[in-house]
Amino acid sequence: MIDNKKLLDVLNNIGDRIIENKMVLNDLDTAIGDGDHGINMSRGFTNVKDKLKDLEGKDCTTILNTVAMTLISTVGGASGPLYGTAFMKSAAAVKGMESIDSKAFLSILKASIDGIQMRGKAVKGEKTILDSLIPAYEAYEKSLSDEESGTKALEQAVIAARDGVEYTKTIKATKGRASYLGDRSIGHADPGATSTKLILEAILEVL
Amino acid sequence: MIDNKKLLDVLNNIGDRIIENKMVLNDLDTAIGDGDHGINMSRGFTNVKDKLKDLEGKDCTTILNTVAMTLISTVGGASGPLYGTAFMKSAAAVKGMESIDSKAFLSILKASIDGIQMRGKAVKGEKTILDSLIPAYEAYEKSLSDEESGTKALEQAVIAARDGVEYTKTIKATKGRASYLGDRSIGHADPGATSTKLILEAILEVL
Amino acid sequence: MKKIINNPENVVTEMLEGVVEAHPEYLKKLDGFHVLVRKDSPIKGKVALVSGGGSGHEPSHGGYVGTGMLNGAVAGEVFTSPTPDQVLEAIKAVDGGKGVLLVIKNYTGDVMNFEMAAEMAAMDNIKVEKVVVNDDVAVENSTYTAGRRGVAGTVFIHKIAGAAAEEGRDLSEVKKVAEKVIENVRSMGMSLDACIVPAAGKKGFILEADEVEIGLGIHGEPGVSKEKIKTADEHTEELMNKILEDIQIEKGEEVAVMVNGLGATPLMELYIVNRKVAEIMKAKEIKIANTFVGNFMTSLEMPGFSISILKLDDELKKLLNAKADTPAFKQF
Amino acid sequence: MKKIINNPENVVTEMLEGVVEAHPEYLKKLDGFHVLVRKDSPIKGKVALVSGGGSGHEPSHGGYVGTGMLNGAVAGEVFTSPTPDQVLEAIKAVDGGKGVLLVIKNYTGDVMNFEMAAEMAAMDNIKVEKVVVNDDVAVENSTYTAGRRGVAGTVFIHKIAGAAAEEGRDLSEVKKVAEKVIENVRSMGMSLDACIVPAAGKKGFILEADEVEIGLGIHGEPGVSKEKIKTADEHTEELMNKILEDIQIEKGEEVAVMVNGLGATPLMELYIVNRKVAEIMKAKEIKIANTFVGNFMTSLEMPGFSISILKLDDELKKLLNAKADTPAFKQF
Ligand SMILES: Nc1ncnc2c1ncn2[C@@H]1O[C@H](COP(=O)(O)OP(=O)(O)O)[C@@H](O)[C@H]1O
Ligand SMILES: Nc1ncnc2c1ncn2[C@@H]1O[C@H](COP(=O)(O)OP(=O)(O)O)[C@@H](O)[C@H]1O
Ligand SMILES: [Mg+2]
Ligand SMILES: [Mg+2]
Ligand SMILES: [Mg+2]
Ligand SMILES: [Mg+2]
Repeated sequence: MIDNKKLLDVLNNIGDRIIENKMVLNDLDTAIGDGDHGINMSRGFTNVKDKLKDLEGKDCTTILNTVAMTLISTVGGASGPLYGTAFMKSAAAVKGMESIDSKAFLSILKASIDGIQMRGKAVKGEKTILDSLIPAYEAYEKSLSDEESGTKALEQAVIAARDGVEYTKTIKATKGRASYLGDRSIGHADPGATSTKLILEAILEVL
Repeated sequence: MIDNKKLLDVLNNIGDRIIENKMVLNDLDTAIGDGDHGINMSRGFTNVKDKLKDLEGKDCTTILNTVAMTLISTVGGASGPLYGTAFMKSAAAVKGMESIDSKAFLSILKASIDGIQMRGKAVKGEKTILDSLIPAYEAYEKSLSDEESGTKALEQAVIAARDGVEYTKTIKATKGRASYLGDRSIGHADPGATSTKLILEAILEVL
Repeated sequence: MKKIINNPENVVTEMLEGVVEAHPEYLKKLDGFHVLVRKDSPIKGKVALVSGGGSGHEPSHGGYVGTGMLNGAVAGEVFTSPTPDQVLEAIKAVDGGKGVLLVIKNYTGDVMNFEMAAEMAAMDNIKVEKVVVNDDVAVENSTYTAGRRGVAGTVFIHKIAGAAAEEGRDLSEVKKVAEKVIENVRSMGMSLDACIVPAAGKKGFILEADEVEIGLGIHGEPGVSKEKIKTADEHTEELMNKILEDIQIEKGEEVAVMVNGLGATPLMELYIVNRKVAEIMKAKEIKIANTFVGNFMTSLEMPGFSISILKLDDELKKLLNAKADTPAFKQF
Repeated sequence: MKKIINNPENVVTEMLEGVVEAHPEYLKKLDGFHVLVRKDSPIKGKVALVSGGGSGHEPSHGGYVGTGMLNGAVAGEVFTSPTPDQVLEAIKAVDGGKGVLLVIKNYTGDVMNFEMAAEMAAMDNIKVEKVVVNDDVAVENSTYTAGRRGVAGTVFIHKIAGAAAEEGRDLSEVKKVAEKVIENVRSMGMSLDACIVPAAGKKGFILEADEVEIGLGIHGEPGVSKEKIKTADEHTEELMNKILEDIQIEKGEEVAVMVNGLGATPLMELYIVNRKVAEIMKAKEIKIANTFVGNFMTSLEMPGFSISILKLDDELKKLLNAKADTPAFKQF
């Protein structure tokens, strides 16, 4: 159960993990993109962490909307609109809720996927964010339907996201900048799939 | 005694030595100039060698004038006008002569110095062509006045030119491009003084 | 990393300040935004053009803000698409009531950010249309890629659509002419080495001493293949072949040529390339009506070049030759 | 050495061919010579300007051949002064009866070769005058050097003396105004690395990863000192101090600024430098009337820049702002 106070902790931790992994994400993007995913994401989350300070006591939707707007207005690149839209749809998904339970978290994952697909028009297997996010969602859903706890479900989601990142190494990019490399993109993990995995790991850490 | 036939041999040999030493001269100019003295001189003497083919049977003045014009129109840089003028004045110095004896050669050396000073306004000790040419002239003159042979005199001139090149290592350039380096020019031999030494050595070789 | 900068994080802000100091007669910066607009913005009764993208492509795009080209240019971080709020601000500042055309280079990030801005502007009741430039023939335009990229040919869109807007044409007509340019322009580039994004601090790819990168974009990313270095003529021929395979140009037709430096290429080398381009076109009996040689769309200090060929008709010719007065593109 | 060239021996010839293909509306090449002249040469009844020097400084000097600037440009081998016969040919081709002004950059070789050409032209009864530009404050103007070098400030002489000639002034008047510019312009440059002359195949000097070369000329030769790299602001301040020590400019006076790239410097960095130049001038209450940022006088692919400051009076201002239309310098 994540209340609005805990949500701030979660988001702060996401920010820390992204900022810590700036060079990791950048190096991944250097291999198959233009080497700025780490810079973009850590610029965005540095701004997010700054904004979080003023959000104590606000409701979850307001908090998530603020994160969305901050990412949209500070990340840029492909990842900015994608993560921004994901957070915006997530905010809508928990509208009116006092706190986020595992069912609400499932709808956040679903809303994020929908938002990212609406903007980016990608499907699974194109070497994008979706290749860790969709498996994570599926694992989370399965775990919940197996009546496992929210924490257990998130653990499964993280494992699926990690596998998803591994899977991106084996496929050719057909969306985003890496698609220009053709077969040369094979053998490298996707930066966006990796940042999604980091975000899920960061959530699990705080729960 | 250099007749017009021998003069062609001398000039051909000068050309060969300069072209052979292209990189040597270039490296010297890289250290204290703009790294083109070897390129410039060998471009010039490649053209000179080409022109020499059509000069068989011509008189010494015509030959030397052709060399002068060829150097002026193909070397460029500082060395082109300087060597060009030197050869032009040399041509005038032997005007009407069937062949060049040691006295005529002395006047060639003197005329070269005058021509170079007229154009370049340098004096001895400024780290230029003159720092091997003037000592060479002085040694040649002394040797002749000691009644030594022309060949012996030229040997003395070559030795003096070599010493002159060594001397240029110890002084600061105050003329030409190397002067911009100030004290940083000390420790390096002057490219122009070196090419003059090569020319004198090449003459000696054929005599 | 050796660069003439202060803090890598401030390069874009400081650059824009330097641009405004240099060209106050042409443009101004919107306070608090990385947006340059024509000094006389908004211009009533004229369609406005807005372009932009990551920084590092200078003089693109701020250098083309002025009479007959762009009304606004949005500068993202280095090689990173600008955010929608910045684009929106540019749209709002230049709209003179006849609407705004967004000239977007086809990169996932650029397209998404500009689209979001267009959606926001529509909510503010501003008429916005967009065109997406995809001139790079190095990339296959297939379902297996995000589509062909937009590269140096974009400058022709700025010039020609800008001239159409200057003539007073409507938004839909300006859009139509922009699309015509996009249909008729093809580009391809190559490079001898990578460049260094200040915030990243290292090269985007590594080449051996005898290798070149072929078909690369303008964001410092690697190209479609590595090759051994050849002569300027051979490389030029290779790029020209790719371009001319992709677009049908008949004997007697006219084109405009752009030989574009990527940032660290001596003009001498660009002219050597242009010599070969002219030779190839002469052999094919294609007439070169205009030639542009220089740094128009760069990738920081990348040593390389691209060739763009624009097939002309009477309308495009007239608009290409129209007057333009901007910091980086002037034409009488 | 990685370069986009064919044979290193042909770079100048091939470049000039590429220039002529690109800009036939401005210039033509004299057959058999490395000389570019205005297409409409000779222009009767006007003083003509001829400049030139080694190649590798593009767009100098051929890029400035056109209305309001040069009538002829002579291109030597890379970084090597052109020979007198080439300069003579340029003089003969552009003389329209009112005489020719030679704009020479102060380098021993340039001065000697242009002087010889002037002597030859005088024998042909052509009125020739010459000015020698020496704007580089890095070099001491003492009896211990060949005198200060001519660098990027030369472009201001082309522009202003060119405008004076275009106005129809006499040779002596055009010379006088050129000398006034020379008196009032000062420059200094620095670089992060050396460049490679194609025929030499290696760098002119070697710098450590954290070293820069200060006060260097434009021929790839080393500068007056090596230093540890600092911020753009610090280096700019250093160069500006040297310049402003050398020329007295009072509060309220006006200047033109040129931030010149040496060939491989991203425009981004030049604008960052310009930002600081503007800040320094603002603090001194010196008004910047015109700013030029870009590659005007390069050294092949050298990554560095120079700053030139020209003190203006009413006459110079008017002439600087006069119309110019050349491949590399256009002004309405
Ligand atoms: N259409 C898309 N849908 C989903 N994710 C995408 C799409 N295009 C790109 N991405 C993701 O964006 C990541 C790159 O982000 P980033 O480097 O910040 O932007 P840019 O590519 O503009 O430099 C990729 O690794 C990929 O995961
Ligand atoms: N004023 C001068 N008088 C005599 N010799 C000079 C003078 N200036 C330069 N030199 C000679 O010219 C040489 C350089 O020639 P070169 O490299 O061909 O020309 P540049 O300096 O124009 O590149 C110097 O090493 C020096 O010996
Ligand atoms: Mg990226
Ligand atoms: Mg030299
Ligand atoms: Mg990017
Ligand atoms: Mg030289």
